[in-house]
Amino acid sequence: MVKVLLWGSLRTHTDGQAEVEVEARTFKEVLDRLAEAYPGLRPQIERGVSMAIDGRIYREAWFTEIKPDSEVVVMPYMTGG
Amino acid sequence: MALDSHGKREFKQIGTRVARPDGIDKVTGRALYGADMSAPGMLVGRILRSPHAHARILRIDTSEAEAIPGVKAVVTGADFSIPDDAALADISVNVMARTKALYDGHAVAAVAATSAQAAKAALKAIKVEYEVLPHVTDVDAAMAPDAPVVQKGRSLESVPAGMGANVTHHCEFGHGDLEAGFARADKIVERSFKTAATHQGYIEPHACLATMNGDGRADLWCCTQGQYMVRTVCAGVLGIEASQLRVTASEIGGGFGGKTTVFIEPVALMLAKKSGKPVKIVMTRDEVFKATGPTVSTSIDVKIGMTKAGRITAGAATLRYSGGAFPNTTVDMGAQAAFAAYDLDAVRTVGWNILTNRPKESAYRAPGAPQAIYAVESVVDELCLALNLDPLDVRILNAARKGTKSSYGPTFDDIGLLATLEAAKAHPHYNTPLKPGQSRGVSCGFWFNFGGNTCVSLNINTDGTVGVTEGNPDIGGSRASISLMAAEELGVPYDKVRTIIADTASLGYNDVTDGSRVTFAVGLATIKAARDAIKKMCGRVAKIWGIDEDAVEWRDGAAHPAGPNAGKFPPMTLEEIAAISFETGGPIAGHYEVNADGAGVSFGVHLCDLEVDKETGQTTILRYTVFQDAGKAVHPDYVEGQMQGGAVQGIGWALNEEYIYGADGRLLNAGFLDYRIPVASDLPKIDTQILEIPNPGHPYGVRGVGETGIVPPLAAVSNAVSRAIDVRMHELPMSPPRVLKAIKAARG
Amino acid sequence: MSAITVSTTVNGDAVDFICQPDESLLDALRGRLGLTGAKEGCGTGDCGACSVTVNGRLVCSCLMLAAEAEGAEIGTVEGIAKGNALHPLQQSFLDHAGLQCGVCTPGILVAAKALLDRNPDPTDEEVRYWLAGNLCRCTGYDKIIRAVQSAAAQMRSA
Amino acid sequence: MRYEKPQTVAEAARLLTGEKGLSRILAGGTDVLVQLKAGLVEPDLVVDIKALPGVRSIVAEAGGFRIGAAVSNAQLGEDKAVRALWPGVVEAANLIGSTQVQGRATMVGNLCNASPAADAVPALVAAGAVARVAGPGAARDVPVEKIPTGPGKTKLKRGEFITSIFLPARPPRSADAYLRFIPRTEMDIAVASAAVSLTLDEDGRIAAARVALGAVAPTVLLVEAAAKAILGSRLEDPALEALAAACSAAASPIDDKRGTVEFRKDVVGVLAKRAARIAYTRAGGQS
Repeated sequence: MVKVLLWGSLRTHTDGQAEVEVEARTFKEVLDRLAEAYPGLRPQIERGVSMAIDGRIYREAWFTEIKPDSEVVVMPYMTGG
Repeated sequence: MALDSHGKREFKQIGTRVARPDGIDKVTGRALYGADMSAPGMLVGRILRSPHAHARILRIDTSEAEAIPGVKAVVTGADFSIPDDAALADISVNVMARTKALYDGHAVAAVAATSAQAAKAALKAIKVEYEVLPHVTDVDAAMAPDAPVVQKGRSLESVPAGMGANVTHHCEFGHGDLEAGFARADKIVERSFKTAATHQGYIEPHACLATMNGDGRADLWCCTQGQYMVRTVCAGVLGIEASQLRVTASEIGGGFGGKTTVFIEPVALMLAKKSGKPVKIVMTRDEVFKATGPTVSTSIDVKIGMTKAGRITAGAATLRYSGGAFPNTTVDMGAQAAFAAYDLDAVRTVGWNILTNRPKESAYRAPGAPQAIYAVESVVDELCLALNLDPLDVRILNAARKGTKSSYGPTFDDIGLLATLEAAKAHPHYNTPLKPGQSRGVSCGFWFNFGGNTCVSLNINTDGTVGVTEGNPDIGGSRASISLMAAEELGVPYDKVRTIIADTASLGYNDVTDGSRVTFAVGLATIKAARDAIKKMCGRVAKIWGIDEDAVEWRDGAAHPAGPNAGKFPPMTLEEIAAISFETGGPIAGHYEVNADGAGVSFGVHLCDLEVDKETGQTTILRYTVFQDAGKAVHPDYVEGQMQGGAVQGIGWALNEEYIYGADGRLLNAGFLDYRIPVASDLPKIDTQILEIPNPGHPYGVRGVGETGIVPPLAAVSNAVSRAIDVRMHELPMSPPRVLKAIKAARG
Repeated sequence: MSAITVSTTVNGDAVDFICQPDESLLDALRGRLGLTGAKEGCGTGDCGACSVTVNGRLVCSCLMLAAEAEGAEIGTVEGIAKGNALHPLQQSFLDHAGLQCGVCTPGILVAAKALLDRNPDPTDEEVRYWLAGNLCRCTGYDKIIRAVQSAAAQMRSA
Repeated sequence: MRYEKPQTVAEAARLLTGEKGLSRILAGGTDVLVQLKAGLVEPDLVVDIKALPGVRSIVAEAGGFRIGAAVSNAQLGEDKAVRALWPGVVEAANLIGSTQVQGRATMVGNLCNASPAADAVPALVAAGAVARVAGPGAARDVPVEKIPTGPGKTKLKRGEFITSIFLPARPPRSADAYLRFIPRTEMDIAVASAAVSLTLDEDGRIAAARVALGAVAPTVLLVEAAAKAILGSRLEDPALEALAAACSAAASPIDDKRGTVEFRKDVVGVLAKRAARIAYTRAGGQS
């Protein structure tokens, strides 16, 4: 299980939990498990999210490995100038 | 070869100030920008725009226009279908209005004619019947429940029930116990701020040249930050296949985020399709201001608590952003970036996006961050003044550092904020006493930086020279940086390498030039492509020498036996290997494709000295210094250039730049005369100090440097002005009438 | 509208072109003569990207009718270098990174050359005010001023 | 649109009176071409007056100077004699636009464009300059302040145009100055402006003064009360304050994208004070 930190407004879809646990070993599995467990997150996940894994931000990276003790933070998909 | 041991690695070429490969073309007038390309038989394309801020389009009669001699095609919204994808659909509706004109300047029809005169006459002959609707251009007014509704049904699921129809997005970030934090504070300051929409202000207006043959094959030449983005969007909007549309990026005359989307390209393609002839569209400056992306206009509340010693105990902010008539989520980035410079136990930011009858926002250098950080840094400055604390000491005390849980969630790795603050503290600028009437402002700035999809091809030519093919338009000298990285990695002189930017048919997909990603991500891919080529060259040499590939190593531009056990062979240079490549297995090329991650965040600190004419409210910037962490400055000239250019854009934003709307919702200052970007005589020297705290995510430690520089000036200037006039300013720009009013109000 | 024939001199060479009466000199240079070095950044004289000299005087070519060029001597960015030999200003802009995107550069070079032709030893302030009509959005002007001053110093010592 | 470049005043007048549609005079073109580009005017005839005799020269006349209608402001600025006699007029003309615009723009164009914010006009009005109007009939001389009647409007009749401006001779101990307020240091239109022309007596007291204000009314204002406020003074503080107050009181500006009523009224007084000080010093006064 990895702990996944969600940003504040997503918590309305996770019964108010800021941090949820999912069984996942990769970026993609985190998103799939989140969407299954919390269908309210699905629209945001489909629009795109970034994910910070141990401080490094990934935008799309399905196979990026996640260790059980990794810090995983879901972030909005980022664009720049 | 000690790969990736940056910090220890001694660079031979990285960090030198070499001549850029496109330089001579650009100083002789030979470089071809968007409007500089022609095609035989080309038509002039022009766009008709709504004069109303908000109006239903009842009927468009183009028959008279079509009858004008020389007019070869007229298009309206009826010619375009609406793509299924919501983002594409918004772009499609933005480039050509369908049922409603959503802002002053929204395109409603377009013509292609054999001359500028005929095109102009045709625009006048198009009859559009409008039903003018109530409009709203102010972000706070638009949030009210009874505000005119810009677009119905656009709220995302993130918006709680009960909000006004213009509210399309809501977000929230942070951690810790705010109440407890504020309870620990000796002083709490809570203020509201407003910032005007500003335009990227690139000097080159959007321009393109489109052809589309009867068989559906199309070519497009345009100025853009991303030719692949243009291909994806145009193909999607026009319903054609990506392979049939080849997009070539011209030299680009500035972008700053404003050329990360399309405005005229699908229209030009549609006109080309209808007329069967090449069509060139060049925007006028007036169209650029009215119809292309400014940044968001904002309204922000900030509350910060501080102890007498200067430790921030809690910080909170509510941000209301409007990016015009279409939904966007730029506020996400503002809400995440607002407190990024601080190590906080308790922080919370709430963001809202609201529709207004303004043009669709485009990204502008660190989109969303300057406004949020301006508001936070203003309150921090007010607290420093109230508690009689040195503003740099307070920032050093509270600075985010390695191991800090950031305000947006992740824990920071190596970051350069503390080093940057300490450099500012030690700098002669900060230690020069101010003369009477002068004041000094300080602000931090932050940007995430991105990596993204990148594809690089590197060819070893038979004469020992190197060609690098990359896919990101070069806005500020990146071809030089990419060539430098290839030369460094291969161990060949810089002038043996030539980097070109491919069209969409010649190289795989690349994300747009945005998020300060090019030197980082394209650089990374170039280094990896060079290593791929090196591996192949070592393989050839291994065969020649009859030893294992592993027994060959690459050093100083040549293959060497790896250690005494590998055998005794004289080194073979790249040139020697290249010369016999046909005999040893064929051409040698390296490739790398990646969706790059690991872009290190970037921090900057700015110092600004100024004086204010208290009788007119006019601000004069006297001295300005930028401190920024570049990770590793590949080409220091262009790193400094980014720092200086960003600073000056921020100074313009702070002092004079703004979108001004009349009561009728029309833009009043759609030109460089009254949209006042800084001119040379407005400014002092902009001094720079590059810090190099290597980014662990890049082989050479590079961090993006393009965006952070625009973030600190807003507060650095505002804090200095506030200190000069002894009145806290809460609104940007601080145009002279606004400053004089504040001075007079304080006098009573 | 009937077209007008114009005989003029551009960068020392005699040229003839046909233009519309309402056509700007900039449009004629770019569209009729293929000299696309001068750029249209605004069309209203506010950005200076279209700077050329007319009879030695610095002007915005967007604010002049092509018809007015009859008998005049026009100088554009294309005429600054002599063949492949760059003018010291051009070399200095390359050496000091006085350009990023480069779209304002032709106008700035024409304007800076007009300044140094009149005043070989300007102060920084004089350079900044002379170039106030040449907008640059990339550089913050710092390296442009340094490039002009370095070229001026080099030209003085030459 | 037709483009004509007549060689004589009579030919120009004939072209202009003969045109049934809209015509425009072209000298420097820095306003006309902007209006053409924006589609604000669509003239049928443009008459380029640069080939008319005398319009490109500056000639000494009766102790003053006659400035031709096609003299560019750059050319004016290079004339040391005009600058010495009327420094305020020259600095006002030299503030218009960029170096590039200076290469083409003219004072007559600035006057005939009839913008209340025209930089040269307050200085010309304060100077008591006179415009020579040509046309179908005999040439006539008209004080500059009588030419503009409102934003974009002049008193010139059909077929009439200005061929020169005359700057008169000055008594000893005279000088003028012009200041405008703009948000940047260059490239803006004046938000408020003030020109002061004055003559001192042998004791350094102001014996004669003219104060003109720009961008604070539909036309440039010649404010007699402001001149009176400093007459007889050596620009002591009370006189300066009275000057500023008279200017602020005379101003009847509008709110627009460039400034507010309040701002313009305040700042025009500040500018008048500062311009008066400069003119006073230039005239040899010790304050």
